[in-house]
Amino acid sequence: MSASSRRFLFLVRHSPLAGARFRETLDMIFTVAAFDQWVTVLFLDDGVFQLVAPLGEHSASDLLWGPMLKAMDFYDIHEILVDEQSLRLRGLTASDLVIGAALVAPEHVRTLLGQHDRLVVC
Amino acid sequence: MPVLHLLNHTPRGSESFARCLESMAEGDGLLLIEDAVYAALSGTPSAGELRAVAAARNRCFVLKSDLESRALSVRRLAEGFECVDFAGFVDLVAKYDASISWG
Amino acid sequence: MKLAIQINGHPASSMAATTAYQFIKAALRKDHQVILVFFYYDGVFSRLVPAHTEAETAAAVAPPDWAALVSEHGLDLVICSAAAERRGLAALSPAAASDLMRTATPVGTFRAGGLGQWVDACLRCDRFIVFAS
Amino acid sequence: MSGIEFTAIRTTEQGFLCDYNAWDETVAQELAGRIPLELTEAHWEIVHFIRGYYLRYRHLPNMRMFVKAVQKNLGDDKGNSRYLYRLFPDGPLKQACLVAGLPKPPSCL
Repeated sequence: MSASSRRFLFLVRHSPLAGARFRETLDMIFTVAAFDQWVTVLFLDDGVFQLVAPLGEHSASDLLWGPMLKAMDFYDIHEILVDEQSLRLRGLTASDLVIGAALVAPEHVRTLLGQHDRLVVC
Repeated sequence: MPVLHLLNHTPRGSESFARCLESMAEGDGLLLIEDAVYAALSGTPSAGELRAVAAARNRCFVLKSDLESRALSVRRLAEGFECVDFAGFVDLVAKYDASISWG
Repeated sequence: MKLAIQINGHPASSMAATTAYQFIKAALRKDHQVILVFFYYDGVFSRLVPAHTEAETAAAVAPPDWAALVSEHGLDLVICSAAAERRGLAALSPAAASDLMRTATPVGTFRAGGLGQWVDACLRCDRFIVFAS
Repeated sequence: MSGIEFTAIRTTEQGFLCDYNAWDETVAQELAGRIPLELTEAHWEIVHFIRGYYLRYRHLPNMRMFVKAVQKNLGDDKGNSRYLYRLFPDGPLKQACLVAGLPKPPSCL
């Protein structure tokens, strides 16, 4: 086991269909969680599109990322935040989201950065 | 915990620049590398925005070799920016508690 | 100071690897320790970019010479094998090393690894720094 | 099992089932036999777990996540690499996915 524990903040800023990027970002997040580290995931800018609920079973969106996001809960990642302003600028509201996420104000991002020691923009 | 923010793209065509400025807390530092050095040129709107951030007691740094490799002399930097070399870059990483690369 | 480095950019379309390389050299000159250089996302292509032509090497920004860093400083350069495979790059096992790979970087410069090593380095280092695409 | 049934199972060069839907326990036995690996109750538990995980989350874990996932669902006794390597000596994640009819996890060489 590693000596110390760290607080990881993942800032997800890319839209979901940017190639393998989303899958690889989730793999980073899940692996850190599997090491029993503190993990906060913040969706902002185009990253908020990743949380849009799929159209329904058997739709392309459902198969692509909806189920993988649900694995967040499986790995005990409960600090899931969404930048409210990013949502608003994209015509989205909390009811569009596939998983429960807390809305945060842009000023809060500043505070979050200061509270974590491993900052990963994905 | 003061954070060192890294930008590596020009302020145009990406949300990273605005997002970075908005996310800077008092005491944080900003280092412009690669194409982000264009943001610090004297007379540009971006340099003005950056100076406004610097006024809130942040520090703004520019990687000197990335300026020079773009045929820009240090004299073209807007006021309020400090040049660092790679050794200075390493020192900044050590000085701040964490770094964030906005991309 | 112990450093962990992550490189995300494709070496042909991003400066990530070049900047990281200069940063690492400066850190080593200051007697800092680089415990891991992890290539992720398109950064995994770093192992495929062929030796630079003389004209390019003479340019203002020197391209990374990873093999030299490994031989002089024993750096640990880890390519994420899952990310490499998603980009159609064959497994890094010596048996699978293609001719393409051999002309690009000497075998043994990079080793195949995964996110487990990345997290481990993030936990052990004093500073973690990403070179974005 | 007859030879005709064997050839009906389409696999990749590395022995992974081409279509994860074309799986049942008989197919699993056949895939395991080709490794070769004799399946015990303990193997089935892991195989069914990883298949259920994949069908639910459409995600293939890496080894670290796999160990954690087994630990969460089946307990500390089983969620450790020593136990898993005893069952699947040539790489637990790779072999469990293979027998479970899943694609090859990208992190496996």
